[in-house]
Amino acid sequence: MKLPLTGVINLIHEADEMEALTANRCLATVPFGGRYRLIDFVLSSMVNSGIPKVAVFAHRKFRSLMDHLGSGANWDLHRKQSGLFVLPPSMEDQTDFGKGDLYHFYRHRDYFARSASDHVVIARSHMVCNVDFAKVLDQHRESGADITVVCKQTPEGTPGLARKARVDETGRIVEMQDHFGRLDSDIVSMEMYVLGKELLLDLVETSLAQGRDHFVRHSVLSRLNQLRVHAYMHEGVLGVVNNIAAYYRHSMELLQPEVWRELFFKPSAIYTKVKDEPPTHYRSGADVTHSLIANGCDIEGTVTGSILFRGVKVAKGAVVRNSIVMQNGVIGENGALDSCILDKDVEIRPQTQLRGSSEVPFIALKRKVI
Amino acid sequence: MKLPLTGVINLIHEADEMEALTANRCLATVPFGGRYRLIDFVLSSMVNSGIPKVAVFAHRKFRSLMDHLGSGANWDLHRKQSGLFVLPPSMEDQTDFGKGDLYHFYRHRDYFARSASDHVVIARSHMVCNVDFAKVLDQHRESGADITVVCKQTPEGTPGLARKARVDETGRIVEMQDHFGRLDSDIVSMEMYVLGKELLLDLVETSLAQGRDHFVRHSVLSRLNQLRVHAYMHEGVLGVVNNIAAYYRHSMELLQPEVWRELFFKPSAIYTKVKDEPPTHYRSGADVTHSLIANGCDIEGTVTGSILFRGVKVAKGAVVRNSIVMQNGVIGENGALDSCILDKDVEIRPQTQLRGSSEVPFIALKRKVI
Amino acid sequence: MRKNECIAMLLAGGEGRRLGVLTKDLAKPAVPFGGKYRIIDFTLSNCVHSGIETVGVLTQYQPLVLTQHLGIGSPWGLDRREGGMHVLPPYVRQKGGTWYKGTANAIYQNLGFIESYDPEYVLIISGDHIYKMNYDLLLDAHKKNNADATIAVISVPWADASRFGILSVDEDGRVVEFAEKPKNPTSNLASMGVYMFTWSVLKEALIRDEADRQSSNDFGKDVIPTLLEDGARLFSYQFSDYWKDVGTIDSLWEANMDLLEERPSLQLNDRSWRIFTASPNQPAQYVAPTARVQGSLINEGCVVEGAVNRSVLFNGAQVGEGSLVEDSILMPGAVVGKNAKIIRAIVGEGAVVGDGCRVGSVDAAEIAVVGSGETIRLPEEQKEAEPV
Amino acid sequence: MRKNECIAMLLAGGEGRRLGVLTKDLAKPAVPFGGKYRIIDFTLSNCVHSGIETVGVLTQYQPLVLTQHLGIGSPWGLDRREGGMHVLPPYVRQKGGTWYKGTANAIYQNLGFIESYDPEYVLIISGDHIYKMNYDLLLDAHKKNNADATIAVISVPWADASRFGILSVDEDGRVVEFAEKPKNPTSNLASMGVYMFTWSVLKEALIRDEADRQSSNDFGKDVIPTLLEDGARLFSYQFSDYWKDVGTIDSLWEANMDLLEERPSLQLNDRSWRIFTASPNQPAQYVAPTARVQGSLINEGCVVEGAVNRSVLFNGAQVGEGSLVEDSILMPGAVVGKNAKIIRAIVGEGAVVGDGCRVGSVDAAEIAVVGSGETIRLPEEQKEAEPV
Repeated sequence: MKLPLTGVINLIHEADEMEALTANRCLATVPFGGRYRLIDFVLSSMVNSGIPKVAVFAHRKFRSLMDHLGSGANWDLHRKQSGLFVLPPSMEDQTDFGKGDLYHFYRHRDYFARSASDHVVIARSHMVCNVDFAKVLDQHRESGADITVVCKQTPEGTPGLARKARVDETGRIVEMQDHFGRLDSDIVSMEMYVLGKELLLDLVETSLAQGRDHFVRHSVLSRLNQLRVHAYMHEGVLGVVNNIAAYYRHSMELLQPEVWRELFFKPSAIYTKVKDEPPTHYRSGADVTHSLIANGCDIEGTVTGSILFRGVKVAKGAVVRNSIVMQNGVIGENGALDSCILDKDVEIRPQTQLRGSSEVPFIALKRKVI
Repeated sequence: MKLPLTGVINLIHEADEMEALTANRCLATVPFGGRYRLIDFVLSSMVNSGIPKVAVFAHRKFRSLMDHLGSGANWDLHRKQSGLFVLPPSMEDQTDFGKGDLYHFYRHRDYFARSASDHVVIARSHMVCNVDFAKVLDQHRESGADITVVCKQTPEGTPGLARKARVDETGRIVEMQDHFGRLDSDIVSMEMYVLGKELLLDLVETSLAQGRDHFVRHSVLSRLNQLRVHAYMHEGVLGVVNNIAAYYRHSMELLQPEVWRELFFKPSAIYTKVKDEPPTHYRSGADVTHSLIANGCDIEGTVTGSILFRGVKVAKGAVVRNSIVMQNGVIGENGALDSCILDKDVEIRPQTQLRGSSEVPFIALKRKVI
Repeated sequence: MRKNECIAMLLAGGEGRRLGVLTKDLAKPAVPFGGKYRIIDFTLSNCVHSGIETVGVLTQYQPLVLTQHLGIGSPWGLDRREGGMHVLPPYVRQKGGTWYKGTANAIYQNLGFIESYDPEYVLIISGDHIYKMNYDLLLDAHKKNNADATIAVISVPWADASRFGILSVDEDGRVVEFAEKPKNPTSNLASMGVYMFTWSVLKEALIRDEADRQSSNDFGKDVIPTLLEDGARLFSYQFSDYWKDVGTIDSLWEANMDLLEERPSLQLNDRSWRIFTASPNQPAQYVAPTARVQGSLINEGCVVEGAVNRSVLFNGAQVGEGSLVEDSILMPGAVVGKNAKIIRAIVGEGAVVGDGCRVGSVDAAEIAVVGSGETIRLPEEQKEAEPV
Repeated sequence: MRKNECIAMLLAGGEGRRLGVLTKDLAKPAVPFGGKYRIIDFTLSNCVHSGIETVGVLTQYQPLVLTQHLGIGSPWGLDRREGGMHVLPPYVRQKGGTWYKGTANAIYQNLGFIESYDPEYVLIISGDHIYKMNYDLLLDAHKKNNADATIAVISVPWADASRFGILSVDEDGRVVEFAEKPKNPTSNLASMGVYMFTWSVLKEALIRDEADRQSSNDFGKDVIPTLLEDGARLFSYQFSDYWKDVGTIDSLWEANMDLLEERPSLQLNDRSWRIFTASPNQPAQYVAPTARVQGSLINEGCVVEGAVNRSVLFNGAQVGEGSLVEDSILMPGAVVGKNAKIIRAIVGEGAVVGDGCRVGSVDAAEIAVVGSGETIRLPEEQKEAEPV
C-alpha cells in the first residue's frame, strides 16, 4: 500500500567537498559501493517504504542525474499518476543558481499542493543508509511533533560533514548546529525532515517573505523554540558521504560483511540502473581477497581490500590494494595501485605504480590514461 | 522492422515568431490541432517510419518539452537500447545558448557515432505533416544524392517562414535561400535533411573548424555546388507553423475533412501524450458546427468554425466563432469570442466579448482571466 | 519491495449471454461503455485509485479482445516491475484443463498466485459492473470491524431485491443473514459482488469449498453462506453512489443514457478519479457544418455530418449527412451512412448502416441491435425510391 | 504502426525431463545458465538484437517460474505498446483445453495471434538452446534465395549426427533431403531448430498438417518433410558459432564449464550483444579475506569465504569458510556451509549444503546433483567426528 508521504530529494546547494569526483557530476550521482550512485540509497529507501511520488530538485551538473534516473523504471517509479519528477532550476535565469532551496520549493509549490499525501519528507542525496520511512512517519504521528528529523548516533571522528543535534529526554531536538558549529554531541542529523504539507508550505512562504531562503537554517534551526522538532533515531548503518575522506572510509566499511548485509538488505534491497553486465570472470592466476567486486569484471591479477565497479579489467601481474576502481577501469599488466580512487573509464598503463594514503587517496579523473 | 536511420529533431534556434504562444514554452510544444503539440507530427512520422532512435536537441524553455515527452512511452520509444534522447544544452555555460546547432551536434557526436544506423535525418519541430521517411531514404539511396531534402510545392502566399528551393529536372537542388531571400520558387524546404552519418560528422567538423556553426547555412547552402543535394517531393499536407498567421491559417485548414483525414491518418496515426479525458459532453441547447472538438469538453453554448482543445467548457449562451481555445479554457455564460486564440487555462468571464481578426487574431496568454 | 497489504482478484471471465450479438466474440468485461471505455476499465481504475497495485485478472470466455485491451497494463499504470496486472487464464496442466467451475473455484485455482504476494487481505471484484468506489475505505471498515469478510452492499428497490444476493444486517452492520435471490426478501441490501477478505480466512474457506463435492464453488451461493453458518465475522459496507450491472441490452443502453443527464450520477469528467483506458490514438472529433449535436457524448475520431440527439458515439464512429441518430449508441468504428435513421438502437463495433437505412423506432418495445461487424444496406431499388 | 515484416514464435514449453530434479518445478527454458541467466534469455536477446520486436512465447510445462521471469518483457525492452513479448499458454476453450500436441500444433493453435500482426515472415525458434545469432542475416539469406523456408544448420561431429535432424543440401544450399535422427546419416549438417518461414507458406502447411490425422504435428517430423516432398523451396543457412542444446545434466554442466575457458567460444562479455535478463537487484559480490577464487564466473550477491575453482556461482550463492567448490555450479541462492566439499556437482536453486558435507567427487562418472530447495546435512554425531 502507498505511504501517505511525498518524497523530496533536495540537491540544492548540497555540501560537497568531493573534489575531482564531482568535477563533472553532482554529488547525487557519485558512484558508490561497486554499482550504485549515492542517490540510490535514499531513493530506494523511499520506494521501499511505499512512498509513491518522489521529486528530485536538481541543481547543477544534472545531466548525469537524468541519465541515471531515466524514467524511474529501475526504481519502479514510472507510474501513471505519480512517480518520479526531476525538477531542474530554470535555465533562462542564471540568478536561480544562487538562490536557496526555499526559493525552488516555492517555484514548485504546485507539486506539493497537488500531491495527495498529507506529509512530506525532505532528504538529501549523500546519506548512505537504508531507512524505513514508514516507521519515521509512525513516530512522527505518535509523538505529535511538528517536524521529525532522522538522526543517528555516530562514533567520534566520522569524517563527513553533518549537522549535530542535542536531544532532550522526550526526544525533542533542543539545539542543532551546522557541521562547523561547536555543539558537543554524538548525534548527527541525517538531513531527512518529515513534516506536514501545510506546515512546509507555510514555512516556505513565511521564510521567503522574511527574505530568507534556506530550508534547514531559516525554517527549522531558527524555529526550534516555536516548533516541536523531534529526533527519530536510525538504527542501521550510516555513511555521511560528502568529502573524500568520508567517501573512502565508508566505501571501505562495506568490506565488513555485517555492514554489507545491513546496508544492502535491511530492511529492503537498494535499486540502481540495470547494466546487463555478465558475471565477473576470475581467471586462473587471479588472487582476490577481502574485496567487493561488481559484475562484468575480468580479473587475472591480485585484488585485496578494494572495491571494483562494473566492467573493471585487472590484467596479469597487476596488484590493486586498498583502492576503489570505478566502472570500466583498466589496470594494465604489472600495474600497481595502493590507496587510489580511479573515476570511470580510467586506464592504468602496464607497469605503472600509483600510491596514495588512506587519509588522502590518489584520485584519477574520469577517462584519464596514466 | 527498424529503418536504418537515426532521427534528430533540432530545436536549436528554430525560427520562432509565435509571439505570446512561445512566451513560456518552446516552439516544439505549442499546442496544435485540438490535442497535439507541434513536435508530435515529426516525432510520430519518425516512429511510424520505423526509426528506432530519436534525439531531440533541446534549447531554450524546454521544461514543457520534458513534461510532454516523458520517457517517450506514448510514442513507443522507451526502449532498451534505443529510443528517445532529450539532449539539453549545458546549463553551466550560458554562452552555449548563443552557439549554432553544429556546435551542439559536435558536443553530442558520440550519439551519432554510437548509433547503428548509417543514415541520419535532421528535422525541425514546426512542420505539421505526416511523412514516411522510409520512402525518403529509399529515394535518397536510389538517387545517389549526398543529401536529400524533403520539400513541398506550396501555393502562393503561405504565411509560415520557410526556405525556398530551385530544383532542376534531375531533382537536384541548384539554389536554396532563407525565407527572406528573393528566390522565386513555389518549392519550400520542409527542413528535413537525410544524409550519411559519416558525411554529417565530416560536415560538422569541417564547418566548425572554419568558424561556422550553422548546419543548413554553412554545411548545406554554401555547398550546393560540391554536394549533390536532392529534393524529395512530399505529397501530403504541410503546414509551416512558426508565426501566428500560419498557426491560425493551418489550424483552420483542419476543418476541411480531407485535410483532417490526410494529416491524421495517412500514412499512419499521430501520437501524443495520453490525457485520459472522457468523451465530450454536448448538452441540450449546444449548437456546434464546422469545428474540431477534443475530448473532455463540456458544451452548452454555440461553437462554429473553431477548434476546442481537451477539457474546454463553453457555458450556456456563450458563442465561440473562428477561434482556437486551448486546454481547459472556460467561456462563461453569454461570453462571445470571434477570431481569438486562447492559450491553456484561460477563463473568459460571463458576458465578456472578444474579437480579433483572421489576420491578427486576439491572443490571450496562458492562465489569463478576462 | 514492500509487502502487498492487499491485492485484488478481478473476475473477468463472464460470458454476458444476455448481451447477445454484442458479446459474440467478446467477454462481457470487454464490452464498450460510455463512449470510450470498456466495462472492466471501471474496476481497474478503482483499484489504481484505491492504491491497490497488484491485480490478478481472471479471464475465461473469449479472452482475445480483452487480453489485447489489457496489454501489459500500461493504460492503468499497472505495468509494474513488481506486482501490477497479471492476466490469469484457466491453466492447462499436463492432463488438460477446464474452465473455472465457479467464482470461488477461479480464485482457488490461483491460490499459488495469491500466495506469491503473501497479502493480508484479498479483494474479490468482478469486471462486469459500472461504479466508482474507493476500496481503501472498504478495507478501513474491514479492519475496524476486525472482520473475516466484508461485503459491499447497495440499497436496491424492494421490487428488484429478489434478483440479487440479499443481506440482512444488525445495527453494527454485521451480516446475520444472506440469501441468494430470495423469493421473499427480508431486506433490500444487495451484495455488489465486491468482497474484502482476510486472506487467511479466505484461503481456508476456499480449500474447504473445493473439497466439498456438493458445492457449486461460487462465492454468493457457497462460500459466503458457509462462512455465515460457521459464525465468521461477516460485515456489510454500505455503498450509496452509482452502481450498475450492465448484463442485458436494456441495462447497457440505460446505463449509457444515464451519462447524458444534465447532472449524471456517474460523473465521468472527474479529475480526481479518472477512468483509464487504452488510448485509440485518434484525432479530435470533427463536427461538420451540416451537423447538429445535442445532449450527447462523443469521443475522439468521430466524424459527425448529420444530427445526433441523446446518443453516445464511441471513437471513430461516423454519422453521414442527412442522418439522424437518436437515443442510440454507436460502438467504436460504427459507420452510419447518409439519410439513415437510428432510433433507440445499439450499433456494434465496426458495424455499417448504409445510406437510407432505418434501425429501431421510437415506439419499439426493445432496443434495436446491429451486431459487431454487421452491415445493413438497402436493396438497390429502394435506395432511389425512398430517401428518408 | 509500421507493419511487422517478421515476428518470432518462441517454443518454451519444454519439460527437459533429462534435467531431472533441476526441472522438477521448472520449464527447461527457465533453467539457470551462465551464472546469471536463464536459458531462454539467449533466444530472447537474439530477437532483440536482430530487430525482431514482436515475440510470442509459447509456454506449457510448469510455466510459473518462467512467466514470472518473463514478466512484461521489460528486461529485454519488449514491454512495448504495440508488438513486444506475449506469453501464449495453451488456451482453454469452453469445452476444455489440452496441451499443444507438437511444435507445429503449438504454432497452429496460435494462428490468430500471428495473423493479427500480418507478418511476411515468421521465425520459429526454441527456448532450449544456448547461442548468439543474428536472425536478420538469416532473413536476408531467406529473401535472397526466395525461399519458402530456411533452416539454420550447424556442422556436428559425424559420430553425433544420428542424434539430430540431418539435412543434405546441394551446392546452392537448397535442402535435398531431411532425415530426423537418421541411423546412417549422409551429412553432418544438423538442424538447429531455427526456422525462417514465409508466412503464407507456413500458414498453409500448418493447416494441412493439422488436418492430417497421421501427423504428430511436429516441425522436424512432419511439416518440414512434407514441404520437402511437395517441392517447396527449402534452404539451409550455415551457422558456425557456439550452439548447444543443454538438455541433459552433463551438457548443462559442460556448457557452463565452456564459459570458464581462457577464450570462451561463447563470449558473454560482449558489449554489442548483451544477453539481457531480469535483474535480481543484488549488491556487488563479497570476497572475504579467507577466500580464494580461480578460473570461475561469479555473480552479484555472492559471498565467498572459501575456495572456488573452475566453477560458476549464480546470484546470491554463498560458500563458507574452509569449503571447496570445484568444477561445480551453484544455482541462485545455493548455500554451501563451512568446511564442505563440492566437486563436479550442480547445487540447485536455494539448496543448502550443510557444514562438513561432501557432494560429488573427482572421479565420479556422473555429475552430482542437489535438487532445488533440498537441504543436505551431516548427522549430528558426524559433525564433530569428521571435520573435512
